Amino acid sequence: MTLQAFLVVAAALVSVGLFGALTQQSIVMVMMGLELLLNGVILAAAAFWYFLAPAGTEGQVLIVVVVTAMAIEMAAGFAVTTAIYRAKRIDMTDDAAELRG
Amino acid sequence: MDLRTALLRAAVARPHVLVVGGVGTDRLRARVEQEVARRRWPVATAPADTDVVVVVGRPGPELGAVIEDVWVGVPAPRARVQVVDEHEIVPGLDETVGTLGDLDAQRALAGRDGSRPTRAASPSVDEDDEQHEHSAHDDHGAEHGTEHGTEHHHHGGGTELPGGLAMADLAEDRDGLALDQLHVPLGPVLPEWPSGLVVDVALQGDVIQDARARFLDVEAGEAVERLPDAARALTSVARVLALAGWSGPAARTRGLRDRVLFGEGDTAHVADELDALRRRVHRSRVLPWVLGSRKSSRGAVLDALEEKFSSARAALGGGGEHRPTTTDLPALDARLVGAEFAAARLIVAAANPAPQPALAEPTSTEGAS
Amino acid sequence: MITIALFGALAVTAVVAGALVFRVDSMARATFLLLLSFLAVAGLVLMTGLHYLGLVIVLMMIIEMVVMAVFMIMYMMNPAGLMPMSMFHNTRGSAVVAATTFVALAGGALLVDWPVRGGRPAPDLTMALGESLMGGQMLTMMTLGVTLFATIVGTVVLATGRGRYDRLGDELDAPESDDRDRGGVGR
Amino acid sequence: MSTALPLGGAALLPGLLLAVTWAAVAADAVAAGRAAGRPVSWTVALGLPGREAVRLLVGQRRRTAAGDELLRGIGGAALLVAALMAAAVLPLGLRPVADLGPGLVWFNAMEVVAWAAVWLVGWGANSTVSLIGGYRFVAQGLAYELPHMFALITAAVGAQSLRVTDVVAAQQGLWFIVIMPVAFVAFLLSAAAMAFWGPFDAPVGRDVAGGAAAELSGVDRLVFSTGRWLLLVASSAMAVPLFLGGGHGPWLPAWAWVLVKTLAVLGVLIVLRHRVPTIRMERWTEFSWVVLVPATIAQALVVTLVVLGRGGI
Repeated sequence: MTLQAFLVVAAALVSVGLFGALTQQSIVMVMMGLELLLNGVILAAAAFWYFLAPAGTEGQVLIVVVVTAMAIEMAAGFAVTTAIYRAKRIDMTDDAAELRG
Repeated sequence: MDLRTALLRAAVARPHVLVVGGVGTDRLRARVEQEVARRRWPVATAPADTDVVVVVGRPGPELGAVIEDVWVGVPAPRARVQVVDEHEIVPGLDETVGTLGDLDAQRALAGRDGSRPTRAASPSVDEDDEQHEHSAHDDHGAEHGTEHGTEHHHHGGGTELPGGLAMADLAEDRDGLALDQLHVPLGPVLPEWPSGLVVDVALQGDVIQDARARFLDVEAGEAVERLPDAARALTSVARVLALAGWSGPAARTRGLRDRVLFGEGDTAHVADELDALRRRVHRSRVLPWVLGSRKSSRGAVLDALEEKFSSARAALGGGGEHRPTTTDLPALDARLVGAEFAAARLIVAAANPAPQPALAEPTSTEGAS
Repeated sequence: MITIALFGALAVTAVVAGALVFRVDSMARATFLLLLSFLAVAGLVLMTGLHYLGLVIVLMMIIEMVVMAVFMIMYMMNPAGLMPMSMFHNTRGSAVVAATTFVALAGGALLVDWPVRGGRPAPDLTMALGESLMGGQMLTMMTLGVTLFATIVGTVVLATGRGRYDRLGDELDAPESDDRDRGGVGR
Repeated sequence: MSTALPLGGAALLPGLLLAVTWAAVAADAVAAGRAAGRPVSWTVALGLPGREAVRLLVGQRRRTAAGDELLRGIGGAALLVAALMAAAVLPLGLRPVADLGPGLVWFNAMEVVAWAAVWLVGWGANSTVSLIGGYRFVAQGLAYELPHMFALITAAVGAQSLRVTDVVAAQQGLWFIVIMPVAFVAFLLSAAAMAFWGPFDAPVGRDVAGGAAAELSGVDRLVFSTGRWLLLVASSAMAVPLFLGGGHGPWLPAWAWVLVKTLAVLGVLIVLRHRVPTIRMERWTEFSWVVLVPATIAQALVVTLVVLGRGGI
């Protein structure tokens, strides 16, 4: 177990999540990609805490923040999806193109 | 006796029983249920939970098809018996124990793999979907249908899946979201369900969006034997209580029903017990909470329960003017639309629809099919 | 040795399950593969000694993914995965972006000369986290709390089609709400 | 630091849980017979769990058309495994199999597995009624989880520790049920709800023909219902270390007190089931959010003030 090993795994999770978030058409699937991305961030935070600064609590606090962010992201995402779907019966990102402004 | 046989015998000594009967078999069915309860055999909740299928009476072609369908879904070891007369009940049930414990007979009976051709515990009877096309859905399909070269969102109306299953349609739900809608028949093989009734429903989640009730194997206006009023009312009460998850009082009600129906025990005693049961239902605080408050307009099921108690009491006393209303199937349909699944089950049990009584003048409100 | 094997197994599970999320046809399977990826990461977090946080991740992610499954199936075209499907767009560009990101991040992780480990973990990590959140990091905690509350209110407003004025009338004085199924307490 | 049982305890735990489960199934059969007015004798009832288990073991396994067998299998197994793992932090006597630091969080995390498990079983069968059952459990979970968490938190606050043995140790003088009755009631209700038991059995209700379990037969059904029973036993056994003083008590050894108290809690839940009709989701959800959540928060606040007043932390 080394910091490098943890970080490579975290990097893999972030890239897979990014790939998913960029390619998926469905809003719900995009959110899954984002969740996976944040999953990598959690792992990296735990690794940084453990291997670099175990005396402090910043790494732990960061994990708490990220986990909360995931919950918020999901709740907000589904609320927006529901609102768009109610208004337009759309759940695909390409269809919601006017949101580009 | 080798070990496998011994194990099998031990396993099937207390089989779970599924009683299936068509319209007009209620009296015989009550006898079967009474005998099953006397043996302390549990009543199965679904075909998958069943060991013994008891067919009551002579099912017509439609119900016969359903029973075959159910039978495919019953896991081995299993047995099936048909009862057309009260005297056949005891030997029939005894015989099933023998069949269940007979290794060779079970090998012969076992289906190839036990897979079922249809979905749902309530077997599909026939699929007639022509009514259920949704214009909203069609518009949607025209707008977005093929933009991405993928089958966009919601499945063309008649899309068939591998396995011959019908896919869900799209329709507005009660919160204004367009969501999947399933067309499934409810009944006739469901716990606490009126004999021979089928309600074809469109389900969205567990909310019923469209309902069409009909009786299997009944011609319009055909006369059908039905239970005496008191027994009929008590059957309905027992079903409502059982569906409300109050199995103890439900079983007691059923016991009372049997005594009323078969004239066991003296009437005064039965009436006392009925009053005690009624008081108990009255005293419960949770039941009105579950079924809907007494004052509220949504307390229809509770009111129906109250009315059934009254009519049973009146019929017992002998002097009741309580002419039970014949259930109007279209009215039942209307009440089911918009109801959540649990509520719908209670509504059906409280309405307890049956075809016209044999003595009534024939009208044509029967079976929509 | 066992530690390394465990690490390897969890790491591979996390990444492979994460990648499979976008390859399977069934929404239910996709959601629960994502959950598997989270659980593997939770296992890795547990390996670093953060027992409380690891378990909190398990707890939260199971709840979150079950709720997610409900929404997935509500909104997706192919919930049960009974028909093969493909729902990608812009695959090539995304692959390039993702690969570049991976190379940059992993390369950075391997090339950077990380500082040496400073200090030792507190004897009771949970207590340390709690004291930090209720002490020095109080502002973080309060911000999170307010944000969560705002999210609850905001999401309900966004998602619901009927507000209380629809249910209880303009003066909110209807004796009975206009709901088909009433709740267990109010009108 | 380590107050865990030796490894033998881990082997003992499933056996102990199954024995208690056996007794509970028998007691339930007796109670059901009494409620229905058709008494079942204890001798018959004690044979019932074995009989049913054998019946399901020899029974054929069925598949439904186009079901997701993999997910269904995972769901059933997860329920069983989660119940056993949740029980690992239960002190048998005064020492649990695994004395984890955040033991309460562990227990809660394992219980939440039931959400996924029941939903998966309901989904995997590809049947309308069983899917309705699965969704009902999710709705129920969303309703019971927060009061449940607050009840756990209240006990943890009272003991100033998430470790279950610390919670037991803190009750040497006074049982927590005395200073946190609301939390105890909330815990008991949520314990019943998470095992979809008693008035909360809508996910496997009769109206949906057995709900999530409607399409299960043979071994599948055995695994599912054993998992459900173990979950019920584990969560009612957890009420003992959290609120009822764990192994503390006069005359009897600690393990005997734990057993007696666990059986008493189970008895209460069994009686509750046969006295009260099933509470429907829409009723319970609103009650839970509008009444139970504020009540348990207030309870946690009161306990916190008491702890602070005594000079804790």
